[in-house]
Amino acid sequence: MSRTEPWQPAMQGGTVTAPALEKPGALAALVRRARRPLLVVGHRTLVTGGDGELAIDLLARAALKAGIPVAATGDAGPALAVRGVEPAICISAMNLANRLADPAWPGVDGQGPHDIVFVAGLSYALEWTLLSGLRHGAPHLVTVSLSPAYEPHASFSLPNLAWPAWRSLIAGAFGLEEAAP
Amino acid sequence: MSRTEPWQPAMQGGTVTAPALEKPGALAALVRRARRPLLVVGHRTLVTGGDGELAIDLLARAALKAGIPVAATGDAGPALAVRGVEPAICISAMNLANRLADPAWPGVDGQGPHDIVFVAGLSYALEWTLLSGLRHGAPHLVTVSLSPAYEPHASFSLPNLAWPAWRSLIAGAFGLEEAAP
Amino acid sequence: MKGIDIHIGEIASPLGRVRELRVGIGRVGSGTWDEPVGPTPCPSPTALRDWDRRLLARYRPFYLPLCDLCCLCTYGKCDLSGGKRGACGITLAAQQSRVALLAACIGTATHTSHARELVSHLIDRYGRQFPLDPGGLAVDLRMPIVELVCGLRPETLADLETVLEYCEGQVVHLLAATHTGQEADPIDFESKVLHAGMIDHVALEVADVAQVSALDFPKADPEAPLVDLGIGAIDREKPVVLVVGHNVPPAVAILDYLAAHGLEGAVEVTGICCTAIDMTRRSPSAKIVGPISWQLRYIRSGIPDLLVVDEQCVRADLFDEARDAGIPVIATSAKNCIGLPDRTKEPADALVEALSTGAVNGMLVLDPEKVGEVAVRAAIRRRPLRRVPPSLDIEAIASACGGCGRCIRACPTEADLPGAVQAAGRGEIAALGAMLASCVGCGRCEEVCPQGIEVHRLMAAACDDCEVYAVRTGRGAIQDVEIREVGGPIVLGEIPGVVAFVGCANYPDGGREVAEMVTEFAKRRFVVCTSGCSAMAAAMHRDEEGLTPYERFSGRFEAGGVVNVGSCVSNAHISGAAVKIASIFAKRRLRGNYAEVADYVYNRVGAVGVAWGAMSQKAAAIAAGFWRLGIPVVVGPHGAKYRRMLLGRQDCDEDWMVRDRRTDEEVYVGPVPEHLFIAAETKEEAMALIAKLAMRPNDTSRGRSIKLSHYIDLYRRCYGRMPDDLHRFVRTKADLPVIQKDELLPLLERNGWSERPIPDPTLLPEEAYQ
Amino acid sequence: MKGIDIHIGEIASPLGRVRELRVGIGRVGSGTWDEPVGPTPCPSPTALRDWDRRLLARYRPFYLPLCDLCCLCTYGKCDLSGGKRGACGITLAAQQSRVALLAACIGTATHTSHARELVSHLIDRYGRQFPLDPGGLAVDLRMPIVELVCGLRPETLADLETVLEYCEGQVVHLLAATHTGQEADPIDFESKVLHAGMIDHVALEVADVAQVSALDFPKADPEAPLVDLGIGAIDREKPVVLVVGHNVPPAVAILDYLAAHGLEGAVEVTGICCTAIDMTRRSPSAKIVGPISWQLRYIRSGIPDLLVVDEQCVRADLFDEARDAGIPVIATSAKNCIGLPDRTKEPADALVEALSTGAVNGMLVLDPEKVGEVAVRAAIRRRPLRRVPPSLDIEAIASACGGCGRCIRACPTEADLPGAVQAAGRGEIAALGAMLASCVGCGRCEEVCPQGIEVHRLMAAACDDCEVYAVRTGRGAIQDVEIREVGGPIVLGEIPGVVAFVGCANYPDGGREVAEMVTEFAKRRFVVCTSGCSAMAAAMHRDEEGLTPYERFSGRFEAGGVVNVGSCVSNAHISGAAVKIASIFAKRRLRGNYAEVADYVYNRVGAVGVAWGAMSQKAAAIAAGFWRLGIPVVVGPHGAKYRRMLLGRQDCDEDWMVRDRRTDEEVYVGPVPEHLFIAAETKEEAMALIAKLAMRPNDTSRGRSIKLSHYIDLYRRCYGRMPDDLHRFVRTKADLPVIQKDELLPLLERNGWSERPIPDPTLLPEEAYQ
Ligand code: SF4
Ligand code: SF4
Ligand code: SF4
Ligand code: SF4
Ligand code: SF4
Ligand code: SF4
Ligand code: SF4
Ligand code: SF4
Repeated sequence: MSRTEPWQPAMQGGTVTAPALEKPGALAALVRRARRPLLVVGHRTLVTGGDGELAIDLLARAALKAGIPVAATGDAGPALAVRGVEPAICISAMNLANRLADPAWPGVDGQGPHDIVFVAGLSYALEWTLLSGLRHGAPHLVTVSLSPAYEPHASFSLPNLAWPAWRSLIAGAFGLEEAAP
Repeated sequence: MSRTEPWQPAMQGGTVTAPALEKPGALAALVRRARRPLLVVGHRTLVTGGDGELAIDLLARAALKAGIPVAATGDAGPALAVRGVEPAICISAMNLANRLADPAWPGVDGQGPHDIVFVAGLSYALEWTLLSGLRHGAPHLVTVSLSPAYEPHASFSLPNLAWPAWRSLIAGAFGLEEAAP
Repeated sequence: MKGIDIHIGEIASPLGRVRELRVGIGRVGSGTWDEPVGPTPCPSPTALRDWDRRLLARYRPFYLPLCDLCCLCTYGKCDLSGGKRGACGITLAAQQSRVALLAACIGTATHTSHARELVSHLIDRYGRQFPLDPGGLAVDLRMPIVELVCGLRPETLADLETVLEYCEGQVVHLLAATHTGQEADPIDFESKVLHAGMIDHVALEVADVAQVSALDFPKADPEAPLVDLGIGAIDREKPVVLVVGHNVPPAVAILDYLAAHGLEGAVEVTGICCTAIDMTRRSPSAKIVGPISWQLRYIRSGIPDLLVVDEQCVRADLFDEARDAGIPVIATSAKNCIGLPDRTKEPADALVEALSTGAVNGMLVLDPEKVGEVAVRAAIRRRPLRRVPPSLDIEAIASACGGCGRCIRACPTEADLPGAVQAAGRGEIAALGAMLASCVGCGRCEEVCPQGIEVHRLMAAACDDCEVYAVRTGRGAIQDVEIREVGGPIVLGEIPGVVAFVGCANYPDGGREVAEMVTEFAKRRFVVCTSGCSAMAAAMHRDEEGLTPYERFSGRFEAGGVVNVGSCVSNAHISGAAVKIASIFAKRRLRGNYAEVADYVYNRVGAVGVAWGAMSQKAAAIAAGFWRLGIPVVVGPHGAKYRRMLLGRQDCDEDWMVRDRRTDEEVYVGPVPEHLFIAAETKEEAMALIAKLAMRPNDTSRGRSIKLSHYIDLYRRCYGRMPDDLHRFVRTKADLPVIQKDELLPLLERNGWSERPIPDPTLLPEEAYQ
Repeated sequence: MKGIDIHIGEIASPLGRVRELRVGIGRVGSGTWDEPVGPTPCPSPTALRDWDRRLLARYRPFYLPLCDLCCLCTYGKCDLSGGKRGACGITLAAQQSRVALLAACIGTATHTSHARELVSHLIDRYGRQFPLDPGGLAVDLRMPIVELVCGLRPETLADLETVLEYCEGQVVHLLAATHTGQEADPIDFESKVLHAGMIDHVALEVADVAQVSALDFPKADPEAPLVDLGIGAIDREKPVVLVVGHNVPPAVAILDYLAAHGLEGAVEVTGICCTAIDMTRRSPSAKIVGPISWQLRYIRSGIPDLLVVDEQCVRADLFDEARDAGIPVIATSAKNCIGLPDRTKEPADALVEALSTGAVNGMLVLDPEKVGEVAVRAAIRRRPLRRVPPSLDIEAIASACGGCGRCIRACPTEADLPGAVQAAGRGEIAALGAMLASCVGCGRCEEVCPQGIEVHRLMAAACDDCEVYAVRTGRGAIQDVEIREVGGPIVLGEIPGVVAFVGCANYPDGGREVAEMVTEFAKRRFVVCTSGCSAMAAAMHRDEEGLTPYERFSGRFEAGGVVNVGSCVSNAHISGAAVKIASIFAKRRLRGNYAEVADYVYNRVGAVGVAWGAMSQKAAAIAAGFWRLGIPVVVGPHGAKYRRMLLGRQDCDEDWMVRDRRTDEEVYVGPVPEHLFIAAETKEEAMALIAKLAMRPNDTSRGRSIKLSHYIDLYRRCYGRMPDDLHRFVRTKADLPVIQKDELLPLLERNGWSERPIPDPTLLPEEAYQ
């Protein structure tokens, strides 16, 4: 599997494809650059994982560490809450994306429009279409796919990654201490 | 311009794309490997060029040097003839491609099916569709685009190249002495 | 009126004979009907544009391009990304709407063509003057959608031809708008999508009323029989015929041939997809195998002795699969000839001989009656030759898996196939078998495996699916009396909503989720409707007592009923029920009065469509027909691939103003319903959405408080907290669920909530009212 | 028959009034006609499947996928490359055919919808009983295609509605077959494509006969007037109206309003695309600007004071461009509402006011008569306000070009734009201006330029296009007497062929090539037909004496004639002429006798269609209509984007056997015609192909020798040598061109040639003959 072909190879169709964030540093730079970031966490963060750890565990810690407000979609909300992250909003992904496409939408906390949106854990096809919608409908927004599956429609995407590589990339980018959970 | 995006960026749509022949040696290896090669020369070899030299000049010399039979399409036939290459066949490109797609077709000289087809000088869209047709309809065939425009549907393609780079790649691959014409 | 056909029949005219006959009579109904015609009988594509634009101003398309490119004409491909226009000047947004229109046209054409073939066939068999009777004495308003849209009240099969001519003309107009260089505006494209959807429901109603009437299906019968569903229900000792598709005449001919020849019980007639449902409406002895996703596994099982395919949702490789399994095929539809020789005109004996000796693998027979005879006789002769497929050494095959992951990356449901296959390779095959439940049977995993492992086949082999479920067969229309009983409670909001689970089987996690949602909402005393593949999926679920929803809940259109209307074409009875509420309960005139009635349904009837596995262009058209009536539709995550959502912005107060007909003032009513078309990520999210989308401006406080309590409850189950938008749905304190009032009031006040009136709501200007 | 409408009018019935009226009468023609009906009146999609499969066994599809993917349903995207099947089981080949069918359906729907709107409008204006009269006394066989396909002989406008109902029903059936899970076989898809094409020509004939009859266009008139073409022909001092599109009623209303108010000559009425041609058929004072490719440059010129758009081939950004140029727009078609407010029902005064004061940029007016008045009055009032666009500093703008090459990589014609722009930046602007001639005006270069250079605008500014050309306006049908005169020479091969240059403007090198080909074949005494954009392109070329082809050659359907039949819908007269040869010259029965007549045309009438710039789905449908009649079509290189060719294998002798009706034996006839659909790379190659494809098995030796001499000549011009396939075309020595006999015989003998008989050829079995 190439690291930067769509994770579902048939999900092609763009002339512009996301640069892959191969190194933690590149992702960390985006996190630093964000003035009004948002992290969207979907239900598949509850099924992706390894060695007794789930993607949502890492992402919750990342959100806390970086101080990024979180939007929970699907049924990720309660799982975030038990990990100490109270979602700024619980909302269906499409509804959220539609608001994000409005450059005047004041964001999940009403503090002003978001500039960077990190997305993880929707099903692949849903994340793909949502990022396509934002690419076309929200040119003012930088989108970053944090799922372990390459998303061509994002502004930036992680490459296709197996769990250990994904784990270490996220941990490295957000500076999470490497203590096993 | 990326060297390996379709020369017309919109002409996408394949899940498999041609490896680019970046070095003369890679092309030369394909030429060597061919048992029943065919070189297809289209009309745009008469308009592509630089410094008073045309693509057809080089390709004619290449065909002679490598001893590859030539199919002339469009109106390339007479121009090849004056360059000392008597085309094995003059035929419209689509008609030729349709025959190539038949694994039993005995080739331009009746000596048996071709195994590798080098193609150059159709208009981009025509070459693109023809190579797509061969990719799907002639899986037994290796196709190589020698046009200076990257063709994703070929088995192998030259990258997008400006004239001087194209010239030196062809000259290098076919071992053409570098005397200016 | 009878005089006319004779009169015309006598005239020497240049028209062809058959056509002339159809024509002379097809145009007219008999009897008188003096309801005045509304403003838009047989509306053109622009006649309801104003209504559409009002809806679409609230529910703006959010585009989700599947492709930056357009490849519709030879100027292309054009790259429309980054705001670029194509060579014809089109934008990406318009292009997405255009493709949506194309899909809606294909869907509507499919139903219209289906209806046309059905009506022609039934006229051939039963005569032009055969009366329409979808519900006996229980149904006076026979074709609410046709009456609403066309302003016609058909009485005979022949009258339906007039309706279909209208539909055909409209589809052609709409399709023409997708041509390069026609419509430029995305919202105008969307308006045409809505028009296509409206026409689609007309065609659906024509098709189902025709077949219910002529083929004697259950007529609006809440007690339609329970029938068997599942491979386990099949007596494999008998000869087995399998019918796949949607257009029931060949299947009916099979059943009729059996009956006429005393062979009932001697041959198992089994079906997949809507034909399966419809043939159990003809005869409860027919067996439903399952929805569309069962094609591969059932054919590969080798059980069917003969395969009859009609049209729609038929796998394109069915013939190849059947041939490989040693099963001869009869294709029966002009729309799916599969390259087979047309042997319609040959004698039945020759066809039976050819099929049963294996002289041919298949043939095309375009005469349903002949199919009926040939299929039965050939299946009986094939039975002794049935080839039981060799049992697979699952462990050995699976052990070749290298774990490359190509299968999961090709799988629409993103199932963890590599893990399951590798486990099976180690001898643990149960997990692999269990995955079949969430498999849509598409076969893509097999296409990509570099080891040549037929993953789906392996899953099927690992799973012993001998379960038998009970499903209530399609009852058809809703009775007028049922409408009279529930119309008030629905419009007042006291029944918390009507939820219809419709459409195909592109599920994110198998039919299980549909079954669970059906049960959940029935328990909550919504009126639950089902149709098509969803009706079948809903049956594949048992409660603690081992009952399927159809056994547990009543088949009445009532609070807590689970109402299987029938096959996909029966969906018209769901939209029809909403329209009938406007007519029977609220006495609105239907005839050619679309906008007023849609405005009524939109503001007052808390109906929600759920197409959890929506796959097809037909599903797109059906959904659009609901949208134009103001009925929101929720789809599963794959529904995002329809390329755009129609989403409201609850946070924009100005979007939610309506005119109060009592005061003629513009008043805020809150975001009800909040969206017209939305994909949900998970079942839990869908349920919270459904409960919310069932709210309507017209809800009484009692009704709203009931709806809110369901919403709050399902929202909390999904999100683990209180909804943050309650203040938008609560008009007065009386709207609050009593037991939660103390908890909720502070929440509202924190959001600056204040009381507001409950209006007599309309989106339309006064002059639009009849 | 007249009695019927009254009778029905009196009946109280549930049908809507307007519809009822249409219906009661629309079904019947008057008069008697006793030709027996052939085997396939109003054929279903499968009725001619056997004929199609015979054709397609010779001309097998060679697929050229534009995409490995299918994205038609939510199972997708599916990757069909490498032999993989989609989630519905479809193969890539079937998918390509399916998309081809989709395109053909869109094209046929567009013409059918166009015909329907035209007929409805003309009935409104001229009455149901208005007689059809496409050619006065010169035309007895008024609608050969309708007679052939439908078995009907319409006499009034109302009769055409019956024909259109048939077309609409067929389009809907065919479109339904594109739904997921319908047809599985590529050849069956292709057969449906041919059916769509046949229906398309029916719709074309209906549309053109209706408008010729009711709007008093030239009636089969070889002397149809020469009219002006070119921006230079426009008197810019006058108010200028521009009409863009295909559906002529608004344009006619404009001309009629001018005439009724004594304003002829006071307002310039100019047009682009087919409406332009059709309005000069109404009034030779109207001016044709040019084909589809002229939209951007003409609007940007600021010359038009008002823009009226109808439907088809209208740029989607026309409204934006017009607004930017200060030109108000009236949209007139339900198919292209452009998001504009519908002001149809407001009084004309208000509309004139709104448009001429600039209060609005545009509006939708769905009443052609009102458009006629409003457009004229508003244009007159706008004239003083015309905004001449500022002249561009070409050099300064062009000098910003960085030579990045994005423009050429976006340009469909692959024009060397960077070189030309950079030269212009150095002050050499001529080259840039000259490129306009080969520019299709798509604007894609402008969309991609990172410097924001509007390349097309710059080209237009660099080119002073004040030329005026003469084009013969559309004459309509071919007279019976013309057919009588040329029928024999064509069927015997003594006229070397009929070549029709049809369709759109997606040219590889501008219209120039079409013009040159027209001249070449007219000089060679082929019968040359033109239509649509190609008819306009053909005019933009002068010979040494400064004459355009229309000035130089006669307008008769004769050897060496250049026959502009009219707009795109007039293409039916070209296929109609082929059919009329079978009827008038060969006395074959037409009525409902498609296969026999197509077999006749295929084997005997040396006609070739050339759609050098074929762009649209309409063009795809038109081509398919020719194919089903056995008439091959050559397209330019972009035509490969139609996704498949239909190619013969001249090297496979077994493919070229026909039955000799005299002996009932299978005989070899050589590859005539060799292909049914092929894209040529260059004009020279196309000409050699055209000459070759004009050969037919039935050619007499004299005819064949004439045809061979043209083929040899054009082949040598292109390829610089003798054709290598002459032995396949020479049956006897008498077939050889006399003066080349000595040169050619040795060539033949080298190929093992021997003499063979000239049969009475047919592809059909005996029983297919009437
Ligand atoms: S329809 Fe328009 S956008 Fe699509 S390929 Fe044609 S020109 Fe391009
Ligand atoms: S057949 Fe089942 S497991 Fe295989 S790809 Fe399709 S849905 Fe997934
Ligand atoms: S594609 Fe085949 S080899 Fe690869 S993981 Fe799936 S089953 Fe195993
Ligand atoms: S629209 Fe579909 S078929 Fe066309 S290029 Fe895109 S993915 Fe391929
Ligand atoms: S129509 Fe078939 S091939 Fe196309 S996306 Fe749907 S399932 Fe895949
Ligand atoms: S407008 Fe003309 S020059 Fe520009 S891309 Fe189109 S064809 Fe080429
Ligand atoms: S795209 Fe613009 S900058 Fe680039 S070569 Fe063309 S005109 Fe010059
Ligand atoms: S010829 Fe083609 S481009 Fe021209 S007007 Fe007709 S359909 Fe349009």
